[in-house]
Amino acid sequence: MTKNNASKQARLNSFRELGIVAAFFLILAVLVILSPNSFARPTNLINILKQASINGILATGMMFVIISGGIDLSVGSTVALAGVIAATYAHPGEYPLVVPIALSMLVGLAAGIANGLIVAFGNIPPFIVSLGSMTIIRGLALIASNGQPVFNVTKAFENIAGGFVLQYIPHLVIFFLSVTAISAFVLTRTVFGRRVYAVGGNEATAKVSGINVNMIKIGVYSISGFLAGLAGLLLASRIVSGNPTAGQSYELDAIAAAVIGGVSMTGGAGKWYGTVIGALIIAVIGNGLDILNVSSHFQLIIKGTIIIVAVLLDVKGKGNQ
Amino acid sequence: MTKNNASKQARLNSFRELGIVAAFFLILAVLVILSPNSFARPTNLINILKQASINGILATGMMFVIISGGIDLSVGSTVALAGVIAATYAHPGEYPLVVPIALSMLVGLAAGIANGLIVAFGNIPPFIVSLGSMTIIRGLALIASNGQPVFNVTKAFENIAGGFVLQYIPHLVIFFLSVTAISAFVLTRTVFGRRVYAVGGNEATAKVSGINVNMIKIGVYSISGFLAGLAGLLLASRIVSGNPTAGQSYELDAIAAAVIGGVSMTGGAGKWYGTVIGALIIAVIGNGLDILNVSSHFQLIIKGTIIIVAVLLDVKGKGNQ
Amino acid sequence: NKPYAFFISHQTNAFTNELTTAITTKAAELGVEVTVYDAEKDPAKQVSQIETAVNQGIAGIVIEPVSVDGVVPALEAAKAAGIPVVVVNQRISKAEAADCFVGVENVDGGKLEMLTAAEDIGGSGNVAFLLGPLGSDAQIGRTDGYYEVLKDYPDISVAFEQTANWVTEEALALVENWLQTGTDLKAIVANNDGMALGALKAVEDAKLLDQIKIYGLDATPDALAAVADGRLTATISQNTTVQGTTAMDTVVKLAKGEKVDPEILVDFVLITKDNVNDFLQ
Amino acid sequence: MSKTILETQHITKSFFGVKVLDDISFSLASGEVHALIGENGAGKSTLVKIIMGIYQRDEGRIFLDSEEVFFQAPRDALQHGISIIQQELAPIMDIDVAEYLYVGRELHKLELGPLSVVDQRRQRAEAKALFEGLDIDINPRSLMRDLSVAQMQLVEITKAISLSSKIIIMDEPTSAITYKEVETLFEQIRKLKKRGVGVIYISHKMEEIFTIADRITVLRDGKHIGTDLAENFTVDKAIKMMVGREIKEVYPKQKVAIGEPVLEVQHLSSKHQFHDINFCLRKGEILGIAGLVGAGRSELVECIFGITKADEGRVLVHGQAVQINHPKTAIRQRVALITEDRGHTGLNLKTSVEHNISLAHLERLARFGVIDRRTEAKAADSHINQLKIKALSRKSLVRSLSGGNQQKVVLAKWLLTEPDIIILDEPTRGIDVGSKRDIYLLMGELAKAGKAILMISSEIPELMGLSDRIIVLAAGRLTGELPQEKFTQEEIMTYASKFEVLHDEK
Ligand SMILES: Nc1ncnc2c1ncn2[C@@H]1O[C@H](COP(=O)(O)OP(=O)(O)OP(=O)(O)O)[C@@H](O)[C@H]1O
Ligand SMILES: Nc1ncnc2c1ncn2[C@@H]1O[C@H](COP(=O)(O)OP(=O)(O)OP(=O)(O)O)[C@@H](O)[C@H]1O
Ligand SMILES: O[C@@H]1[C@@H](O)[C@H](O)OC[C@H]1O
Ligand SMILES: [Mg+2]
Ligand SMILES: [Mg+2]
Repeated sequence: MTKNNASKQARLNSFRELGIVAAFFLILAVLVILSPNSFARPTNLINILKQASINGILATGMMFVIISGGIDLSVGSTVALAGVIAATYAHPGEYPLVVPIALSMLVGLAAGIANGLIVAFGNIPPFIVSLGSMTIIRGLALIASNGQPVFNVTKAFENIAGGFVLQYIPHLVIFFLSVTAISAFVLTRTVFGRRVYAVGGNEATAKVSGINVNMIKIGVYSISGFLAGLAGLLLASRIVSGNPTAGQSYELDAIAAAVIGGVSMTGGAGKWYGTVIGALIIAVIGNGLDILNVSSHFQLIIKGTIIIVAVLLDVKGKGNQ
Repeated sequence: MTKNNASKQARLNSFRELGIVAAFFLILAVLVILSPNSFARPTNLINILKQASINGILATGMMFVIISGGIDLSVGSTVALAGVIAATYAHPGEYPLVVPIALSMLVGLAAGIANGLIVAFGNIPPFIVSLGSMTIIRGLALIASNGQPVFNVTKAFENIAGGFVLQYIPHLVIFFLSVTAISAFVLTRTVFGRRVYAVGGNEATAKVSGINVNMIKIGVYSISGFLAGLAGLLLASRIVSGNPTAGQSYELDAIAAAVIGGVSMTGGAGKWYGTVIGALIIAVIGNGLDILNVSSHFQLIIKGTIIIVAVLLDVKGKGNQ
Repeated sequence: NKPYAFFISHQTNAFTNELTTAITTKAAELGVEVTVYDAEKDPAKQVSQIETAVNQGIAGIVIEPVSVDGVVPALEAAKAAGIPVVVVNQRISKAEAADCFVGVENVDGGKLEMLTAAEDIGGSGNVAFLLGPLGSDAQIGRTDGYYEVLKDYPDISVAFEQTANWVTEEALALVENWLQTGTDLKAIVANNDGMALGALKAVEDAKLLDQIKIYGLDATPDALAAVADGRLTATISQNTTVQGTTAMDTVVKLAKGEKVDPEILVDFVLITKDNVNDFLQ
Repeated sequence: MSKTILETQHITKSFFGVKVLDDISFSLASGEVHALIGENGAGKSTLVKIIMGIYQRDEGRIFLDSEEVFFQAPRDALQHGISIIQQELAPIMDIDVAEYLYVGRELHKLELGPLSVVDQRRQRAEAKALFEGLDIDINPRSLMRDLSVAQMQLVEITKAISLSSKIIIMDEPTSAITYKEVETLFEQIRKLKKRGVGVIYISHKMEEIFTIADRITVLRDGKHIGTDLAENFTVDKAIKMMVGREIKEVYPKQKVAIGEPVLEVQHLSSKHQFHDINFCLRKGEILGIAGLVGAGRSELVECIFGITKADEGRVLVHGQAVQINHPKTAIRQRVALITEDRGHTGLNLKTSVEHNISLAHLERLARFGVIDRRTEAKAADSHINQLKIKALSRKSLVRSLSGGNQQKVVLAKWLLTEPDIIILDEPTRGIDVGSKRDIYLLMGELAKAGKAILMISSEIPELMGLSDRIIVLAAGRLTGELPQEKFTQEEIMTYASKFEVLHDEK
């Protein structure tokens, strides 16, 4: 009520979300101690950011969908389809660079709109819609590429993800940061963003409050699809080819990043920076364990444990308020 | 409300669930027309039942979990781990048959109990818990098998899934039917089953009504884990080896079967026979498309479409009431 | 005294395990250290791992690539940094990005497998193909090999051809379904042993083993056992251990500044009941 | 005096460092109805939730039959013979009524622990008998989801009564039901008393308190203000203790000039819900809608607001026929609807007070789709102050507010949209006397400012005290219209019970 109280409450609220940030720094600290010379190098830190980028971009789209109360399992397949399409139009001497760029994002957007329309007007559980479209889109990627990687792309195309800004900062990181910044703005500042929370929080209330719930749903799946298209473009550029089997189970990583970061699977709650932290945690664990030369089978055990423990710390942190 | 209205409502309720059954028969009819000589043979119908069995068993466990408001992503990995353990103890001349059988189910049960304990007492979203345990259990399966299939098992072991009753009915089908019958009974008739619905419907209210919500949660994950252990045993027997990479993405099929059959992802609602129909639909589509020799890329497109359309028919059927 | 890095596409089957073991054993023998990076079948992940390793500073790279072109820029960068690169088993799309390729010619493996099958069934009848994940180098090469052989056998027709993604249980269900159509199959030719064993189970269950011959590739221990029992007609070894030891050996030579051939090919070996005993351990 | 069965001593409880219960001692005797009263947010629900084991106390002790108890979960309280009707209705939607009644204490055929077989037939039969005994018309086989709010509350009452507890806590049990059912409830409470059951009764309805309570305890701001026998209280005294000041004249009706029609409803029908409804609402007018539970009042206003579609008929706003098929159209026409079920259609419980208040008004708080957060904050704060919403701040989660304060948030949300036509469905559900008066005053102000108000209420005195005119619905039909001079309770009840059974129009 008073200004004082408001800022106190605000501090309380944001402190609550800090659990996972603390968990993140804990993980960092452990890795720095275990591998001071390798892990903590500036170049390796940039490397981690780069490795977090594609998942981070997908997770951002996923965050919108999950906050609205949905789920999008189709992003991994969309990454593959968009990548295949991008590479197909990126052969040297054929089309200007803008063509593969535009097409891949349009393909993603189209997939997203289709998901959104079916979820909104078909009234089908999003899990089923996107499970179906995940399968369909994977089929399309295989058909579009005739089941084989599409390679022989231009240097300029390779440079989309592979280039650097100011010599040190990879384009991928710039893309990640830009997507994050724009998404954070849309989610926290705009009418649309606010309505995404409202729809996920209580759909009936949202409708009675004059919100066109269907439009919001179509909106979030479009964002997710669009960003999956972008991620597909970036992945194709990064692996200098369009691979129809790429992006498998990327949806799980994207969901994991969002949920580790505190986005509620039942919708209505979640913060953009939580999702960023979630994506970073996943990348850091992968990078750290590789550097420590942990055998890949043990890596699985450690990764799974860290994910659970990180969220446990987060939950317990909140509970102690 | 008058009496008349009430019984009308009851009839409506059970009619509502018929949509997906109708969709199922529609799919059957189409396949019979397209491939009268192969698809509709009795031996093929038994074949379909057989192919639906392992997913059907997993889907039954998943159904308990989803109705309770949770999700279990770890079943695919548990299938692998249980299978590896079973095969390891099924080499000729080493242990009696009961050892691999008991061990695989115990392993599954242990995984389930662990999931349940963490979900219940850690208060962590089930998606995260089971994503973590999915990764951990896969790691354990790889370590236990040293990353390779475990082969050289006894005939008796092979016979667990591979044998027949009355010459024609595969053991697998008997397992599927028994699991279904027992689960249907537990879910619809027993105190435990009814409380699973209550917990998924409204956890807080279930708690205020005196239900030990944690016990119910541990119960459903235990069932899911136990059945995943059984499924792992059956799969190992079926492929005559324990494979650490087996069961990948089985969790998605199991969830799909349950949700296609009308189990609500938000918990609290779902029928056992819906799940059976869901598992059958998935098996029928796979079988039909293989028989029609549809190219695998197109199979993906058709499968995805059928899943969405089947559920769409179901939803629209309900909507028209 | 920097370590070497070995990048492998995954570590979840007998083939990749054998390759890894060969490399680590050879490294120990040579008295060098090697770090193993498992990409879990994700091409982007492998690229990240190469970047991470190069960033850490390494003496040399042996890589079994997930994707034949995806790793090229990363390898070029490594080479530019003066790190020797040996590609093992699967070719990359730009040979110059590596100093040496050690491996097999997948087309030849497919040819050998198909030729054996074609001869066994007397040059006519229906066959079915079980393919690896579409688009993988091994799937493409081996399948191309099948079709090259079929050019000489006009009376053999391909009744079914489908991917089972290297997965035994997928192959099993697929073949069960094919058999329901009553098609008179003479042979099932699989891109690898894992799938061949699934096919074997389906055929045995249908009591058709006396009519249908089954072929695999990789010479995994369970496949060898099945060949010895006379159930699997043949498998093909790609001399995995030789590939691994050669690759490790080569990269160390390169690091010492020695010259090596840009391509070292290892032969496939056909394994049937007749010679299986030489391979059983 | 009969023996004390429950006693709490020095109970203290804080949320986020704010003390909401401060040293509360309270007792209940067998056969006693002990009323707990106080303003919204006084701590009534928190106290009973602690007794029930839903919340854990920070300090203090609880004794049951002179023995100290420590309830970790409601299960423990239930086992000790305590049951509760919770203020916020939160039923389990996808099970049937009979199952809901017996959830957690299922009737078995076969004793096998958790695998005991539930005797569903007996549960249904028992449920039917229970409803018949209470003269409640609900089918045990209906899904909970298909019940109206009022019916759900009746089910909750039935459930609590059927538990054969020694202590029953009723936290605003009558907020959604009408006279007839309240009477039935009181009859039951009297029967329970004879059996020695103790009842803790929480309500904001003073008539109810003075009808049923033996003793009254007043809380204010988490503090114990006083406890005494009901006969030593008067309404004025109770209110003064609750609010800390005098409140006179319960229904402050203002004289307002009534203008031209702003909302006209013509031949509006919706299958099975309401039939051929005609009425007209004018500028400056407060029009009341009376009816019994299930009369179809809520359905009617939801249809006018575009939440559901009408089968026939039309709606005119300012003399123009408008097609309202989504609430957003209604909002654009400057219509507001405060729905009766705040949990399901009023609030987004997952977010803050501020974001709830601005939800229906975002477009006008934004430029180019970007929300002006300063204006938003100001608007939220001013409504929090105007309606005296008791919250730590506008950033508090609405979930953490007391029931009555949540209801005020819904009101604030709709007032912010600056509507010309305000439809209120049970607007004072769960609101304390002081705030009720504030709301009544506010309604008067709004009417004076030329707004038109349509109000559904199950509290007939409230309806009579505020309305310029009352229309009455019975079984989905408009059965009567009364001008202010003809308002009597009897008249309204007569029209409300004038059932011409709504035939299925095919
Ligand atoms: N879970 C919670 N978290 C934070 N604050 C809470 C919580 N529950 C209650 N409060 C606060 O405790 C105070 C007392 O609330 P309580 O619900 O007990 O009031 P009440 O007397 O029942 O009011 P009403 O008449 O409106 O129902 C309020 O200020 C409320 O905001
Ligand atoms: N979700 C629903 N599904 C089916 N019927 C319903 C539903 N909700 C309400 N009804 C029925 O519609 C009719 C009117 O409902 P309701 O009780 O809300 O009327 P009301 O006049 O608004 O009364 P109240 O004072 O309880 O708000 C009743 O017969 C009720 O059973
Ligand atoms: O079995 C396969 C092997 O034959 C191939 O060479 O690489 C991938 C493996 O999974
Ligand atoms: Mg209260
Ligand atoms: Mg109503």
